[in-house]
Amino acid sequence: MKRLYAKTHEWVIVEEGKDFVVGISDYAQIALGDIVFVNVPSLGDKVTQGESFGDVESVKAVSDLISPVSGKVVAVNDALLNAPELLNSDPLNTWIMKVSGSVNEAELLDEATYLALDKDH
Amino acid sequence: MDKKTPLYETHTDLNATMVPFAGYLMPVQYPQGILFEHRSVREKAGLFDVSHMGELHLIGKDALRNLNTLISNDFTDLALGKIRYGVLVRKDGTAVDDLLVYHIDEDDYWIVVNASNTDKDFEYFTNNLSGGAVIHNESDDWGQVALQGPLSEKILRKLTDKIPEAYYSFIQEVDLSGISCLVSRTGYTGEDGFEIYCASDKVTHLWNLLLKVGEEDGLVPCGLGARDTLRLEAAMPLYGHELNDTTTPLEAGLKMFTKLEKENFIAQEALSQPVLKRRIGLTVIDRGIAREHCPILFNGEVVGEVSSGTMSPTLGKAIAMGYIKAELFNETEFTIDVRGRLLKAERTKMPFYKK
Amino acid sequence: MASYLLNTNAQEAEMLKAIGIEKKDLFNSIPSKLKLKRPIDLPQGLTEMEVLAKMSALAQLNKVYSIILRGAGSEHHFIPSVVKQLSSREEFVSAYTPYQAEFSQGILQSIFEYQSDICELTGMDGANASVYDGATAAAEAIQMVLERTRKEILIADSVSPEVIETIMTYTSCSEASITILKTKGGILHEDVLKKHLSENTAALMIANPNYYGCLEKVDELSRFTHEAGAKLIVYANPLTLAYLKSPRACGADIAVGEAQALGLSMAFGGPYLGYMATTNELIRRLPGRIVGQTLDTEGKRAFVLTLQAREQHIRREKATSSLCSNQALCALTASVYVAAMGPVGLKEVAEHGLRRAHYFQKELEKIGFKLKYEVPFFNEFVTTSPLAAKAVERHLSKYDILSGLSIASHEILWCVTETTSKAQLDEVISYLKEVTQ
Amino acid sequence: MSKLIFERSVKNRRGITLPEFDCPEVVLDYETTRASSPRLAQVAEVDVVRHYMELSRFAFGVDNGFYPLGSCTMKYNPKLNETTASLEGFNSIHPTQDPSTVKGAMSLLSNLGASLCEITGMDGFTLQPSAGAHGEFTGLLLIHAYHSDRKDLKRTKVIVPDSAHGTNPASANMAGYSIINVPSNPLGGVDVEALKAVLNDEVAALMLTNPNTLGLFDPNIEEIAALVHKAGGLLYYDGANLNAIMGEVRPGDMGFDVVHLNLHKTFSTPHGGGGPGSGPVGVKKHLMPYLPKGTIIDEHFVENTKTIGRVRSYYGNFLVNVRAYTYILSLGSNGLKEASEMAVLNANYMMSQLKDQFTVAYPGPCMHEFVLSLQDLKDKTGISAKDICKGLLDYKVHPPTMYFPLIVHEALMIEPTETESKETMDEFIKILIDLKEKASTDPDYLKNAPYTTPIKRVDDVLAARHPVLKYEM
Repeated sequence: MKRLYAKTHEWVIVEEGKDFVVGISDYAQIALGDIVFVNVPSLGDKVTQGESFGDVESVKAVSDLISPVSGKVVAVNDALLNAPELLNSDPLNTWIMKVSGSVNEAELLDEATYLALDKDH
Repeated sequence: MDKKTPLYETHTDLNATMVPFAGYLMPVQYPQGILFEHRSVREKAGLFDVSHMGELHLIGKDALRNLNTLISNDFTDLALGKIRYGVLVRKDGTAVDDLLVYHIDEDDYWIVVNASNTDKDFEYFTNNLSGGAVIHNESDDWGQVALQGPLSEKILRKLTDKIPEAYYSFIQEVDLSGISCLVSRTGYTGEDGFEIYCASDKVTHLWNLLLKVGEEDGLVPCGLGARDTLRLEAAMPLYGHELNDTTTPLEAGLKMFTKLEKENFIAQEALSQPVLKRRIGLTVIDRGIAREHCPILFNGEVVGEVSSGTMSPTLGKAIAMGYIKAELFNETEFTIDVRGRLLKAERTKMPFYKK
Repeated sequence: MASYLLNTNAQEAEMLKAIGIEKKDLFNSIPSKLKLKRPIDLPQGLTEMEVLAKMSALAQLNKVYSIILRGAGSEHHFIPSVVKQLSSREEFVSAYTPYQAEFSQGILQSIFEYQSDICELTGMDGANASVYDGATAAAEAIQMVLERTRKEILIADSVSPEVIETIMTYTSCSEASITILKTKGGILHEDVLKKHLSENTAALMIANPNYYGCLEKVDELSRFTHEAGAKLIVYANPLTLAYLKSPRACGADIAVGEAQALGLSMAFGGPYLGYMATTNELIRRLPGRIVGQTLDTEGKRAFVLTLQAREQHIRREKATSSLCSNQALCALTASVYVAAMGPVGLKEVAEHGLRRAHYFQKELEKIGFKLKYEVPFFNEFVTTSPLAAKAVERHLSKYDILSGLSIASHEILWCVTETTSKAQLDEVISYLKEVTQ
Repeated sequence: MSKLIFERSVKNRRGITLPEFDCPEVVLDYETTRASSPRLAQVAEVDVVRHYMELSRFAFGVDNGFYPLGSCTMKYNPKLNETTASLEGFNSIHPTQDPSTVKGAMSLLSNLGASLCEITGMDGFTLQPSAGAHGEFTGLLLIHAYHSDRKDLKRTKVIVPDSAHGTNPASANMAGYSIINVPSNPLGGVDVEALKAVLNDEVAALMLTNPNTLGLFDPNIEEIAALVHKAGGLLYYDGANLNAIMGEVRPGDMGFDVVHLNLHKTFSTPHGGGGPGSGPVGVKKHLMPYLPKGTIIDEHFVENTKTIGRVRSYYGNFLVNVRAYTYILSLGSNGLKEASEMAVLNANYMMSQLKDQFTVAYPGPCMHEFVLSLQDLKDKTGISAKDICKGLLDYKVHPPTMYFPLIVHEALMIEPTETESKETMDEFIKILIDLKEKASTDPDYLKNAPYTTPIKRVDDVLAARHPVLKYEM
């Protein structure tokens, strides 16, 4: 199991034989501030790596969520509908969707590289 | 007490001579005189205040049927935007008035009548309309000016392109410098020209506007005097003279405007009878002017009387219209008794003047 | 000339000195080549007396009818004195959009109450603080229902032409495609709807009562629309909703419409009040200002502009609507009206219209104005006319009556409200007899 | 805070009484009618009056005090405007009345349009758009129609400076355009080199506010106009800041093809707590054939076969337009120019008194407004622009616009308008300086401000996370 990051601040857990698990980084939640709403995809939606799969809304901004993987949405985290603040309080343990499909890992960063990048922000 | 048109002050400011006419104080002439005004209309253009005319509005699903019942002409094929002349008649065929009918819209007609008869006409319509039709008197709402003469169109074109092309047609809501007008290609002078209607409170503005844009073309204000000589040359009947409560349209020679074949015509029977008198035109040969009520003699016997007469400015002769016994309609030589003087007069084909 | 300036010449001089500039140099940053080198070609200013005289003269050039039998999107209703008095309070009139919540609780609460009124009448979960009018509300609603794979909007042709035209303009440069569905006998039929519904359909929009006053079979249309996975937008006059089943109860996902009937004068078409309300599912797609209830730092109930992240000042080009100014004072007026009328009064206003419209229709029928659509209607209805509709209009005008709207050469769309009594309707009938019998 | 009107409700209490029913009952299908009455407030007229009087005490308008809200032009709203807008001849006319029966309204709207043409140097106006953003959308549709009509279909982009009002890009998006943001130069004006770099045959228009959102007149406007026109694009003028330049310079003379105005700013119509406004759109001759259906010019409805269609019902916010026309008649040619002069003088005066105390985003003469940056203050004391604004509330003045334009950090945008006196401005200046001192001496005091308002700072996050948008009846 490994956690990879997109430059657009989403993470994905890649584990052999399992669905991809997608969320947003700690940096993203800090930048957004208090998250008030997460617009999640529907079960069965097709997502494409590098394209928007939903958005996340804070008091002061709405940001697109960019999918780090391609495939079909097999699960969404319904808890976020009523408790979007979970993304603020525990971003790395709060997943948004699970996807069955493929990933082009060359487009993503490993944790160390991403966190190093984070420092430059 | 005589009424005033909205233009009364304007006329007095122009130093017009004001006289009572049809219940209104109207300008008979402006300082340059009737002859000047008359010639201006024949050669260039003249402007008349005719705000005193009556405007009636006939509406109803049976409006057309009522028109055909009460008015001598047949309006069945009167298209929208067109105008038709007719005589409002009683059952016995006598004329209540002569008038113009405007086809404003479906089931909706506008009738322009003589000032002196407005109330009489309104009452006559009200009492005689049948089925779904009603008449509204809009006379106080409207002002009217008549722009007459060969240069009329040129003058009007300076203000609008919406000019009714055909004689006896009209266009509604023509904007003349912000004044909404109904422009009608009609007149009472025997010349091309327009009668322009607008809200009565706008007519002063309209009058001044037209005089201003027409000035360079020789447009001048004209009074009732010139209006009378002009219409006489054109042999147009004037109610109270050629027409009255005892005259029928056929006697007045208005056969063209009297359709007996139509259904439900109130005077169909009366007007099918032979007529007893006829209107004729006369040119006075001896020096002198025949006036209204002068007896007309044939072979020394009084056979009728003059209804209107004047010295024709255009022809330079005294002309007259009058009624004679019908059986003398084909005679050519008559005598007119002008306050004891017997003047020779010659039967003349009407109109006396044609443009 | 009127002037609303305060500074005296002496103060002006002091200020210029403080700045260190001469008055003529105030506009030096404008290239002199561009400057207007003559006075604006308008008349000199007038005094208050002169302006009032001029404006009164203009107002008098407009004909005010004593009986108004025309609606078609703008209705004549009685407006209680209390409505005008309260809605012209300067604190409301001269305030800006309530960005500073602590300073604007009065405005915010009035909008919250308005939203609550609209939600109660429409049965919805949330409403916005208003948009320009019913037509723009309908056009904005289209944006709310577009999905990636669903871009087609079906609209019944019984929706007001002004509304449809506005939608066409709004969507002319967007990805939505509009299909107008033909109605039969005054209402939309399910077979027509079914023929057009597809997996690309985003929504069906109907009006109820519709432009012709007819009541659509909303429940049925709703069922088929939802079965196809599309949304239902219902355009409704909120006044009728005091009597009729709410759009939500009929299955609508979005209710929009013109709320002018709630205490606003006809005013030659504006300002009016477009309302928009929807279910929780779509609430975050609702455009424009929205007031929400929250708490202040001491735990007291407070109201605040919320869900602003969707709005243009934050999302800029990603916003789906650029709504900024709305019709807040009109919304306040409507909520004063609703409060003054109360649920019973509101229902009575609606019922007066309903009863009198039906009475009038029956009387009209007797003199040859035949009901065009044989379906239930509310306070508006279409009749044929035995004479040209325009001629009817000109005739009634003579008696100071504004006739129904002529929607075809021999068709009239009538509207009856609580402002016209039975006795007055009888009078109208007697005038109509003049031109029909 | 006040009770909600619903909390004042007492079962079976009634307000307005209506006449008895005089026509027979009508029974509609059970399926179509309400099962029960709506659960609205049941209150008496007195309840309604007291309720709204209380709400009015918790509202603050320009009639209550100083309102230097930048970019919003909160000038005094003359009472005469309210009198004329309440004339029966304007209120009781139906929008579909025959034009011959509403000549006063037709004439008023035509004259207003003509006056706006003269003030802005444009050729024709539509008064249909009901707000600034509505005007922008209309203007962009006009631009779209113009290019389409010329079969110039490649133009899919609109250039918007990063200092622009948010409505600009949002309206352009609604009109189907993609947006190119161009950076501002240090003066908040258009960076001409950056503009050149993005101009090409795909650009439909450039949207500009001039004076810009920093309150500065863009001296390069002629060059900018020439560049955009040369590239085949059109120039759109956001008239939010017209109050600075009436009688001095006209958008039409600067080269703009389309303008929108905000009558609720420059022409003194009240804001009403958010509306109704009026956002008329003026165009040069070449765009007139596309003006919306429902536009009235020279007392007639324009009949354009190439019209973009209508952008709302009827002819716009008529009564707002009545107010604006009243204002134009009152001030006249000279008064409008004097208003702009005083607006600019007042702004420069305030800036001159504040520039040593705060960082001015751009020092030097401004137009009708100017922007302060409180970044330094925040760095030193932790007190933000928002804290200062909340502190102002306790002095019963409305705070300036904060956090706009986006290109200035911790921005406070101040627009005094012409209808304020030197005394009022001096007082405000003193308060602002006092608050600045307080930021150093007692920052916690400011962080908890305001103190005298009916409520304290509100929880925005709670409101947005769990929206409560209506009273639970």
